[in-house]
Amino acid sequence: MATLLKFDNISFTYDSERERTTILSQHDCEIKENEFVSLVGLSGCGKSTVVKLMAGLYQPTSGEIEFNGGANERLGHVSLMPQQDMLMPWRTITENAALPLEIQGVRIKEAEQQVHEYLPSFGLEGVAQAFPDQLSGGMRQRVSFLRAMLGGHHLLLLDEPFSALDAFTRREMQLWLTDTWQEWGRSIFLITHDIEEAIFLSDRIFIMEKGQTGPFQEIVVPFERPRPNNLHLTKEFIELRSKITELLFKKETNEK
Amino acid sequence: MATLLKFDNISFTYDSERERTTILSQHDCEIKENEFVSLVGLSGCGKSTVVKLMAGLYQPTSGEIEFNGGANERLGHVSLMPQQDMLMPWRTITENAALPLEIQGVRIKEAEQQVHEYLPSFGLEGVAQAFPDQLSGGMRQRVSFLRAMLGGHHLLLLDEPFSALDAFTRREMQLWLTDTWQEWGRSIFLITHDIEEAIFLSDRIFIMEKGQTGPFQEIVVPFERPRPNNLHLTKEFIELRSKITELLFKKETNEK
Amino acid sequence: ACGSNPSNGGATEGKGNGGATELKKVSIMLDWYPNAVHSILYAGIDQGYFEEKGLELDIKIPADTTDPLKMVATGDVDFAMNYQPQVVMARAENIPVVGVAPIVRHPLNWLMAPEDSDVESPKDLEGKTIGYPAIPMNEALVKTIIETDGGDSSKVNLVDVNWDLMPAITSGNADAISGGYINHEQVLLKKNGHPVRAFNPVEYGVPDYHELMLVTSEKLAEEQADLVKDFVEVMTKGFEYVQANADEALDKLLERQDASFPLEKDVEEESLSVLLPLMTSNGEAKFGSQSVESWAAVIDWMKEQELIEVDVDADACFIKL
Amino acid sequence: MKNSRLLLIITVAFGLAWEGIVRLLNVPVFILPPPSRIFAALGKHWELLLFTHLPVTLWEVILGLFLSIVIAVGAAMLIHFSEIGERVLYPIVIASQTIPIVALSPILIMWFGYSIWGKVAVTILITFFPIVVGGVDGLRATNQEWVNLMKTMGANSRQIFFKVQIPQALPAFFSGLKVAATASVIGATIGEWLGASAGLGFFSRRASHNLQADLLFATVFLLSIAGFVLFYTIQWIEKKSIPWFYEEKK
Amino acid sequence: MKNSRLLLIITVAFGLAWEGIVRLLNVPVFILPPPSRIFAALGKHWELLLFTHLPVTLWEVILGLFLSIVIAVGAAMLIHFSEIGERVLYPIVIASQTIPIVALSPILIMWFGYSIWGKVAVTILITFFPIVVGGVDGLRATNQEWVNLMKTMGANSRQIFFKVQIPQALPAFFSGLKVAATASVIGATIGEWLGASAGLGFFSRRASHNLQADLLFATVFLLSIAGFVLFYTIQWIEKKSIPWFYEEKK
Ligand SMILES: Nc1ncnc2c1ncn2[C@@H]1O[C@H](COP(=O)(O)OP(=O)(O)OP(=O)(O)O)[C@@H](O)[C@H]1O
Ligand SMILES: Nc1ncnc2c1ncn2[C@@H]1O[C@H](COP(=O)(O)OP(=O)(O)OP(=O)(O)O)[C@@H](O)[C@H]1O
Ligand SMILES: [Mg+2]
Ligand SMILES: [Mg+2]
Repeated sequence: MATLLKFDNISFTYDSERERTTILSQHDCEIKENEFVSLVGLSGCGKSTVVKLMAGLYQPTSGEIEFNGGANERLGHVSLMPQQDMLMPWRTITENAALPLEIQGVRIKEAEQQVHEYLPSFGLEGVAQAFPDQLSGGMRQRVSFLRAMLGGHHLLLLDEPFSALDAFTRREMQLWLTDTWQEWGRSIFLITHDIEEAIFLSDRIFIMEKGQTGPFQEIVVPFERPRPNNLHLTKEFIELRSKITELLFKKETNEK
Repeated sequence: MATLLKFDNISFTYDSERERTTILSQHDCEIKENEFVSLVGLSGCGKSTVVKLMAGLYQPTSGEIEFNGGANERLGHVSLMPQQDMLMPWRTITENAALPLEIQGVRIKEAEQQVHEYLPSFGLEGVAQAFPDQLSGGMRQRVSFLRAMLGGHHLLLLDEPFSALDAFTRREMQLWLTDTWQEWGRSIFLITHDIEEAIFLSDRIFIMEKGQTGPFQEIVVPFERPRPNNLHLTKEFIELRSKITELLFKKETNEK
Repeated sequence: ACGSNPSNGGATEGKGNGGATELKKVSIMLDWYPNAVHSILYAGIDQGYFEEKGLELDIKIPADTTDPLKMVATGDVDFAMNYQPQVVMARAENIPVVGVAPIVRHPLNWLMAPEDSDVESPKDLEGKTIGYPAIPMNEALVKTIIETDGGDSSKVNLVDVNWDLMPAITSGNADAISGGYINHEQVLLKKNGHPVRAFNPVEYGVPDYHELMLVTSEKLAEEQADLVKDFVEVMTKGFEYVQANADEALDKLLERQDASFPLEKDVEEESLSVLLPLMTSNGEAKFGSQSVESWAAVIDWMKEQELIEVDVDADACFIKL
Repeated sequence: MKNSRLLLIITVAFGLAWEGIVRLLNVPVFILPPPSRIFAALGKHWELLLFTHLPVTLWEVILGLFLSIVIAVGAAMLIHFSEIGERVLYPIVIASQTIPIVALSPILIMWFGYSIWGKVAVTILITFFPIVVGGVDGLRATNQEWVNLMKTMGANSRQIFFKVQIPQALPAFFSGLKVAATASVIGATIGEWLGASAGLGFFSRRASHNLQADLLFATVFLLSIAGFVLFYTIQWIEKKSIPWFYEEKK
Repeated sequence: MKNSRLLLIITVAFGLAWEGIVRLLNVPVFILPPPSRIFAALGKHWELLLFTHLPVTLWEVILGLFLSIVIAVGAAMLIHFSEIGERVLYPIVIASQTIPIVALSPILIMWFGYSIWGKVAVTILITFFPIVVGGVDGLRATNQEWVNLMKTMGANSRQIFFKVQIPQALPAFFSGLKVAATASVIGATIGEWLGASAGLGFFSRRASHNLQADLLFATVFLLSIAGFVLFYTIQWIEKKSIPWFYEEKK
């Protein structure tokens, strides 16, 4: 598969008055076309920063980011679902979700039509005309997720899309995402703190550490697709989960 | 143990222009002193609404809430950690966390001193003087958690306190919470979508359904404390988890 | 500069009963809103004197009393009504205006003090407060009057009260006012139960200046001498009409004004009766005539009072008709 | 319902207190007339005031306020979006607010003559500054996170402006607009001093000069009514346009 | 650094353009004097202007603005927190903005005489409204979720006010304050017309009556400088007090 996005010797440092926080140095990674990659790492290690770099919102302190074979413009070509839901309080749920379509020039009526088709799968049919502050935390997150999905770009960056969902709803959303991903043929880069979710969904898993130097530690997920519902009960799955957990935790322990 | 909080035949309905959403009807429940109770339920079923009722922010449409043996005033006597972190952008991390102490009249210097003592356990020592928008999602959540803990009231309401945390950090916070709870002797009411977390931490688990009528389905957790770290590998644990998962999922399936 | 601006309607006056001949528009900016003194202009319109000369008068109101001279100098209006010393002041500032004809030949701006106060004579104002509208001319008036009366003007406290001459004296915040007119403020104060004693500046060393005169620009005076002449003639006829038919002329003015602002008849009547005798000089000089001596006296006095710093040529200040 | 009754009661009480105090303290009528005198004057001249002068002033107010909004919004955008706007236009705008109208009157007359435009110009001069400040501060309030989100969606500046910046700028804009609307009344009034032959400003100035305080206050009464209507109209529009800002959470 | 140079360059360019246009179009000096004349006048009378009149006006401005803030903040709180305040006080406040100062001046003179308080009163009258509107709208902007959080912590209204409402009201308050600060200069100027014997307002009227447009504009120049300094001082304080509102996210 061809490379869709490539970090080439990237460094990134936050430079606030308070202090300098280095998130990445001399870092390489790549996402291929049609690939599903997850990123796990401890809270505060810099995962959200990585997706913002990927989305084109931040510029690396040094290094090159290649996208889509040299077409380096990423703003407008990569969909981002941010960690905070970022719904606009002056727009109804439908209007919030329809935003990327509106921006692409789809006529409002048609855009809202499209949104309405998806609302039932997201458990949001009753609240199409509600405003964000009338929704529960998990519902808001699903609206934000739908909005990102409707962006319709080749690369989809999801920053903890299901963190506010219960196991049941989360499962439904995961299945919907897998189906849609296979159907639409996009690349997905998912940040999650749920290792099972990462294994269940991804082709590859990146493990990030605080002050990441050099490339991510990488795990290739060996399970065939479609993956059965009871995959997490298999020995291979449990072993893989332990391995990743260990990698994550050991890093932390080593650091200390 | 004596009863700390009691819902007596409570109903609650949101009455917006758009529509009426009934969250509770003819509902009873109680939390005892020194007890750790968890509430699980599908996204959007009304968990956050329940804690807002408990906190005294909403008034039930009908029914009585008794608190602390008849002293029904709950505002100011119950600590709430809301689902959204609700940090104030004009306050530093220290100032945000010190807010409940400030309100109780503790002198600012002393309050900040107290906060600084806790920051290391929360992995926040480096950002004491940072502002909330310079923090990662999980760090913000931990600040919010610390703020609620410092409220120091007999009942602590935690609305998905660890949803943005990775497994490792989450584990650390859970352990810290258990220790603190046993040391301080408060009652804790925890909303979570992580069933393992609920089992690991709670004395009892409430299962809520959408449009809850009558009392919650209730599970008493049979494990002794202190609970070992590898509890989740025991057969009893796995069985209990399956049972709760089933209860949660079957409800959903029945409804459909 | 081109003649008059297109008017905003209301102020354009003309009999216009089917006159086929094109009337030439001519504009004038009054010193203030229409009142008794302007009845001579309205008489000119109502009696058709302007029309006889082929003129149509466009009357404009100033935003500030200094605007008329500026606007006439720029050519935005043809004529203005203003004060003789102000013309001198303007010329000292190189504003090319000239006096055409006096309308009120003597000062109206008298020093006033409440009748029931102990100010019997201007020198009694020593150590007291005088309100005035921040016009340096008034400072000079006060100074001359008090010093001529044997007082020490440096012991007088002058306060700029701009809009509020009358409240200054009725509220007791000022012991006297300078800048009030005997045909307006004095009349109104009396009517409202605060009669004042007024001191004529001419009796206290101030030259007998023309309070109100017709002014135009040097340019217009030079290029349209006929128009100027015609205008003065019409005004003279208007004056004569008003002199002979004071009641009627006043009624006409009030009637006109009723459409926009109801003037009080008794006030304007009294005002006119104060004005009329001052518009001629005891018969010795006819309406509208002026002399170089008058200008020279005013200029000398102003120079002495440091109202102007440069020499002003008295001969150039006015036009001889 | 209850509120409007309360308002009525208090207005009446206020009027009675005024009447009483003025009469008791013997405040001269030509300084502060009692309400009874004001209403008598209003009764006597209502036709003139309502049908001749009020429409003139109202028209100046409406035209002035409308143009003021257009100009102010343009200026606010220039100031917010361009360095030059902020460095050059803003100081000029500020300076314009420190010039007494008297100093400008000859210039305005030269430019606009005695047409309505001179009065409109003064109204604009007096009202546009609060809108500019409201607009600039409103635009400044933009939450950068939303702008970033819009950018990832490929939004151009126009879309970001209309879909994110405008909604967030509206509260501050409306604050400025309410101040401007109220000031527009006095703006037109002052504008009429430039030389008018009708309008409430013209009328009030003459009444004041002629010491007819009852007529003066009758005019002020009408001006106040106009000010109320404008203010509360804008506030109503505000509540309708930014409900999310007003909505009280339960 | 670069910016202030730009500003300087543009100011000079602006001055030159003005000078050029006035000279080219032969605009009469007594209508709009060119900068060279204005500065000449300033140079000639600077001692009088700077040491006699400027301090008088500045003192009125500062006193007026200070009291205005105090009164306006009080009024905004009353209006926001009490029904009566909103229903009764707000209309009165609005009405006060529609009254031409001419109508009030006799009353002010009656109360304050020719002391500084009359001028301060006019300054307050002209400046307090934008602050009130900014304050009221700012308080209205309170996010109820934070208030709720504070309540669960047992905060009393005073604590909620100071720790949540004030910080959120500050942006709107400062917008109003910036408008007020700029207006305060003209407020004091107008105030001096009530009765003064010193001050830039007094001086500007004299210059105007003496047909000395250059001196008049020299005064206006000083007034503008005062206006700038006030505006940018407030803006600076604003940036210092609400950095979270201005902080550009990276
Ligand atoms: N705007 C900013 N300015 C300065 N430092 C920042 C900023 N944003 C993030 N940081 C710092 O960068 C680090 C990584 O933040 P980031 O949000 O990328 O973490 P994360 O991996 O997404 O964490 P989480 O899982 O908790 O969301 C943190 O230490 C944080 O304090
Ligand atoms: N302010 C409100 N006005 C109207 N309806 C509301 C309001 N807040 C919540 N609701 C509705 O009440 C229901 C329950 O909301 P709540 O936030 O209590 O759910 P929750 O169980 O906390 O969900 P989650 O796990 O997603 O946070 C939802 O259907 C939501 O749409
Ligand atoms: Mg993150
Ligand atoms: Mg919730």
